[in-house]
Amino acid sequence: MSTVTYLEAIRDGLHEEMERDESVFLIGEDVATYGGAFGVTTGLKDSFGEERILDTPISEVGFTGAAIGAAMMGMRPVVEFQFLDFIACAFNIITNYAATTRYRTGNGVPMVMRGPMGGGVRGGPFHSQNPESFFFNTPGLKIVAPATAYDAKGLLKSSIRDNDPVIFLEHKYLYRRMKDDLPSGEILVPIGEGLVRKKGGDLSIITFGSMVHRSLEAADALEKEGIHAEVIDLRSLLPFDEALILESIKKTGKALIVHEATLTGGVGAEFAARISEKAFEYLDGPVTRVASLDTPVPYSPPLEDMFMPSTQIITNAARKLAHY
Amino acid sequence: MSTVTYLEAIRDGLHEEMERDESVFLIGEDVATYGGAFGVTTGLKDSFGEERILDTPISEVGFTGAAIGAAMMGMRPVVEFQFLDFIACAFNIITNYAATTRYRTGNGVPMVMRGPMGGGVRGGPFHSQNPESFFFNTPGLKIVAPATAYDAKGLLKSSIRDNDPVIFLEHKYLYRRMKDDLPSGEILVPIGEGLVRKKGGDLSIITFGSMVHRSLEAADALEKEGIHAEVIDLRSLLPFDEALILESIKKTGKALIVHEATLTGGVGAEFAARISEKAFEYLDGPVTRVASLDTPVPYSPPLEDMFMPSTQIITNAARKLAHY
Amino acid sequence: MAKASTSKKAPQKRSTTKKSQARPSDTLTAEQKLELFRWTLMTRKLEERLTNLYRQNKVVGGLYRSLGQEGETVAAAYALHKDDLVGPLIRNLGALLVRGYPARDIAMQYMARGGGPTQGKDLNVHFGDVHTHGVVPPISMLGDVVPVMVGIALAARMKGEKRVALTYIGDGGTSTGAFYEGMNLAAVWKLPVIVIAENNGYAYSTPTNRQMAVDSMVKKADGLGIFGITIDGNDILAVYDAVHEARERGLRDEGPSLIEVMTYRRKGHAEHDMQKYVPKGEIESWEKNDPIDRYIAELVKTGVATKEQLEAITQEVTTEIESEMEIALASPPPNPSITLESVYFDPPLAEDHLAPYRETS
Amino acid sequence: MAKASTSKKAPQKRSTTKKSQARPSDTLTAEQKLELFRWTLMTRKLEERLTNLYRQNKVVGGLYRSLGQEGETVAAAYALHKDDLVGPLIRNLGALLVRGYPARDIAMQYMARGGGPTQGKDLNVHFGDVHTHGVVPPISMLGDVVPVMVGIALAARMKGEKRVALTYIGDGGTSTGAFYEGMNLAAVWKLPVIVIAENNGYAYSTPTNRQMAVDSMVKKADGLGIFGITIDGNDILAVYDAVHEARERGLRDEGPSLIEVMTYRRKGHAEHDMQKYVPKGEIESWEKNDPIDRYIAELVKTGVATKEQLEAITQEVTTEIESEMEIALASPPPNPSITLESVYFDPPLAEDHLAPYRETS
Ligand SMILES: Cc1ncc(C[n+]2csc(CCOP(=O)(O)OP(=O)(O)O)c2C)c(N)n1
Ligand SMILES: Cc1ncc(C[n+]2csc(CCOP(=O)(O)OP(=O)(O)O)c2C)c(N)n1
Ligand SMILES: [Mg+2]
Ligand SMILES: [Mg+2]
Repeated sequence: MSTVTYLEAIRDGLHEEMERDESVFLIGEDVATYGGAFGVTTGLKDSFGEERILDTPISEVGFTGAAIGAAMMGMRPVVEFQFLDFIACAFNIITNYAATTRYRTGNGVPMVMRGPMGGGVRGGPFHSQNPESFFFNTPGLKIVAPATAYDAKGLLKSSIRDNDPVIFLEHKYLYRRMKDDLPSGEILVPIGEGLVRKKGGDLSIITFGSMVHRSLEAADALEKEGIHAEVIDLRSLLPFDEALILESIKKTGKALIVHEATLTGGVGAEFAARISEKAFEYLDGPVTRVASLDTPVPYSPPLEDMFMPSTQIITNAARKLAHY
Repeated sequence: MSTVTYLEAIRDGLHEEMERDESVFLIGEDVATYGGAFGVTTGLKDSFGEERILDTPISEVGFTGAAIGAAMMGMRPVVEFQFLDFIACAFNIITNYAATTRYRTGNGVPMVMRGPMGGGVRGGPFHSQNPESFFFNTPGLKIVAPATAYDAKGLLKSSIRDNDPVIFLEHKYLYRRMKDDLPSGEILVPIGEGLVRKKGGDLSIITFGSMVHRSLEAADALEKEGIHAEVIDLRSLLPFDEALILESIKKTGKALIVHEATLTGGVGAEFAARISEKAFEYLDGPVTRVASLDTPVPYSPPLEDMFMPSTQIITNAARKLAHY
Repeated sequence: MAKASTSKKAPQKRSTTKKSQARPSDTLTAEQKLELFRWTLMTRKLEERLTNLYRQNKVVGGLYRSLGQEGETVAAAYALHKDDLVGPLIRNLGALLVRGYPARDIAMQYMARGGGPTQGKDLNVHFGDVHTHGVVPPISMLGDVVPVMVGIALAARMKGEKRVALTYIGDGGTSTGAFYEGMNLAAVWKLPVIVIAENNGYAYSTPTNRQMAVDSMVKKADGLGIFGITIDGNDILAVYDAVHEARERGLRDEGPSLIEVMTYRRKGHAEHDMQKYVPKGEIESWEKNDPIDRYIAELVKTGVATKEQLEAITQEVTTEIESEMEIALASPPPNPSITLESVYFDPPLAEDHLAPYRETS
Repeated sequence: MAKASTSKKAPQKRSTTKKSQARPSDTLTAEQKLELFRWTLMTRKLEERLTNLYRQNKVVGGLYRSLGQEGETVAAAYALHKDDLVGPLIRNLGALLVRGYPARDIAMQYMARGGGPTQGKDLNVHFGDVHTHGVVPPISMLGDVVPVMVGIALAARMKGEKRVALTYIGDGGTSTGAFYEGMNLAAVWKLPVIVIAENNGYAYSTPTNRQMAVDSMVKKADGLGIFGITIDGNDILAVYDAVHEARERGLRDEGPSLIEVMTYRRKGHAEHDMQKYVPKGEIESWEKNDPIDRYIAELVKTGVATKEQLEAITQEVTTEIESEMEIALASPPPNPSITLESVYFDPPLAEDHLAPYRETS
């Protein structure tokens, strides 16, 4: 057992997989000598050399494309975007090349695309985004979003071993704020499996990433009022654990979906749509969503605080739904 | 009155707006001399010269960026993507530059991004996409999707006059298949307003673009069985006409959402989510979606036909919902 | 803005080796030189046959010809070794033949048949298998194959394998950021990537001088800090030589090469393109510079083969294509049941979502 | 892959004009030369003051310094005319001062105050108004400002206005496809776009020779078919001259210019960067090549001003910054109510979606 942060868990996961499998390598801006903008890859160059930890020119299409080519040849590249906002620059080659190649040719492109995402750190419009929805309508891609150090490590290792392209969303707000006691043995969290973080019978809060923690806070607050919320951490978004969601809704009859990305077109809409189609008979209240406001991510603290779902807002929405 | 195709309606709209407003210009690959891959811009170079109809090198980031810069200066550029699949190459500069500039600085970027999209023409994975969902979670953008020649012209003219960036989705399957008798006066279709294409009380089919026509066919078929479907053509996706949708659902109690993009993460999820939150009390059946299968767009006719929602499948889904 | 003009002269340079030095192609056996002839000819004949099928509405979608450019495509692919990798684009059908794909595969792709390499999921030359044929399957978005080839070369280096990665790109494609970012990576990492930059006068309707402000794509190589050369793309052995040398440079860790081949797209962008934008006489002038005619003359002049022998090969090729087309035409369309297959290695995600509505009414 | 080494010598070239010819900067009045001094100094002093505020936790987020590069930024902006447009990036704070934004604006941006030009919606130098100040607001994604400046120049040409568009880009930024696509457009269309390519040794931790395979960015200009020149970026008047000439070329419809300025980023990428990757002695050697020190020496030597006069200006600047900071510090944070404003020209789309849950519990 050792206590590690979310950030260290990712680094450890990378380290273990690179040791286990020679075909794993890391590619991105300032990942080798500098160890990455947030220090996720600190020390990896010392362990694995510049041959497997590659600093690149500033060229998101270039190095993502190179990862695709290497993956075709049987390597298992891990691509770091310095901030995940910059994955937007590689949107075309990811959705059109990486995502379609198995379907078209039978040969897949196993690769992981990872980097720091999310708000709450006063990063402004271009260093705070939640890009999951951009890729959510592209079959062939997988998307995971760990909320804890344990899942960060376990999902990263599974992503590296997965045979298809996986977008691995690291929430930078959690990098140093989340810690877990990790067992020394192998940790593997299967892609596609969610988890009930807190049991409850009055309503289901369906969430992932940073919002897991605010949702749990909200659930704790409501507990004191006698409202028992079940909190589901999806962990994977594509594919997501529809069965777990439906099972919970069938029990509670009420669904509150919470995410940090903006509301309109956020992935929460898909969860809501599935619930209202597949658990219609069980619903005792409107499927409710709490998400950031439909604006770019503002920078200044009072604005960003207004923009993002607070624990208070989640609590209020959950209470309202519970009393419905 | 004159009968024009969907494609001609777009050309006429461009022509009228360029005549009306000197700041409107067109930029894209092979739009001048060749008149565009589908001939949408045929003849415009003769009318307005190479100064206002600009052939570009193959550089989607370059010419989209140039349009953004020109728009900042008070011009009203219309960007053509040869196929709208290639808008993916400009994803970053559209979502990060065009979409955020008004919010950040107060000065907007009025521009239209248009091109042929959609399947059914055996275009394969890279010439058939429905890209609306890629941009649907980006506040600051607008998205419209005309289904008829009338709306193509009216929405294009409104898009050019709009003060913010608009993605204008032309369905290439409709280019020559759809015709309308257009009045000679000015046609302007407001962005954000949907339309009831067919009235009915048993269920609401909410759709847009190419699927409007299949949905109407389905509704006609059901009529003979005594099932009266109301067909709503949203026309605009961002913003979309939530009020019209809710009004219809309050009447019919049942919602069937139909679109051509693939299911998971498609924009239909958002409509479903809004309905299940805001019309919950009125629902008499599960909110149902019919959309393409979660795969890249396959090329061969039997595969593409399997992939896309057919009139038959829409009919079946609507019938099932009506009988719920 | 500058006026269009595409009447560029094809330069006479053939390789980096001096006149006096031996050229790599000098060591080709007569058999090999005839093989080169055979593939080039087969490219042309196959495309002609496809045009025929297109007119019969048997081709699904568009048809893209390489008429006048067959030589550079084939010669470049031929100069590679078995272990090397090649990423052909739409106008490089010939490279697929050189790499061992039978004509039927290409025809079945074009006709959207179930027996084709992608089973009808993707179209025309959009296929390839790095493991079985050393061929990288392209996508339509121009430029993207370049960084992918860089990754291929990178993977080979990481595994300690001596392999080069070659791709083709049009004059138009070299305007893309993907081309630039990919080439820059290859340049900085000195990877054995070879790019055949096909200066064929046009990108769709856009002439080369509206595509770039340089008068030679060698300048693009200079701008990247890599080796660049312009050669006569309709001189088959010159292309062979240039690629052979680029390959050796690559394997000596001297980095990528950009080989500009001066050639001409004698047909429109696709079969539907009427080429109205082409100045009068331009096509005709390039017909006189046909790569196959020139190669035939060269083979005869250098005594590699007689006209009769070449005629015999032509007959063989025609016969082979006919029997290939028969096989292709006999292939049925794909079974719709494969539509949901192979999106992932794992089972499909949403297998069931239209199933409830599939029962007939 | 090549080893890192950044000990490049700054070349001595100053402009395209021959030694014997008059240099554009020769015509600057003493007043103008002192104005140049003033802006350069103010850039340094303001950034020092911001560092101070950063240490006091008053700056929200990161702080990016241009220490050692202030001269090139200011001189380039100063060489423009009032009607021209400039697109500064993060290390070009000085350009904003030249363009008339008071120091308080930058400070309020850095401190996320409501009185700043973006009212706290965006950060640091991410602001600008083409209409009031001729400043193009950048975004973080490197390279993207380049095609946007191309569109600015294009719009000016369409309107028949004689205006040039200048932006800056780092050595790292020139690796992006956006840079390449934008410059290629400008090249083909011969638009008056000027790019100051700042070769400051690093992109974050990555040295220039791991960023590109060319030893001079002039080669990138050659690769695009545009004018390129390398100059000493710490020679303020040399930068002025080069931009002045580029501007004239642009207005003569001779197309874009790429001006590589050799300089050095003496601080880390941002304040938190400890520069462990920098070889010993490198920073110190560049301290001796400080643009302000050199300019002071030049002003004194050429009799434009005495040391005392320059000292007086320095005092003035310091005083001005102090009063500016007072104003900035007095600005309150923005009112949360503006969060939903100005997403569109039309009213916000989903004004109400969290409203029902905002009532306190
Ligand atoms: C990124 C991108 N933009 C646009 C297109 C549409 N398109 C297909 S081929 C073509 C012209 C290509 O010209 P060139 O690269 O010179 O190749 P050639 O056709 O001459 O062989 C264009 C514009 C595309 N495939 N990809
Ligand atoms: C497209 C993109 N990728 C990555 C980044 C992250 N990033 C910000 S600054 C920087 C280094 C920039 O180096 P350079 O262009 O040389 O400018 P300098 O910092 O030296 O002024 C990087 C990698 C970014 N802003 N944009
Ligand atoms: Mg071409
Ligand atoms: Mg730099």
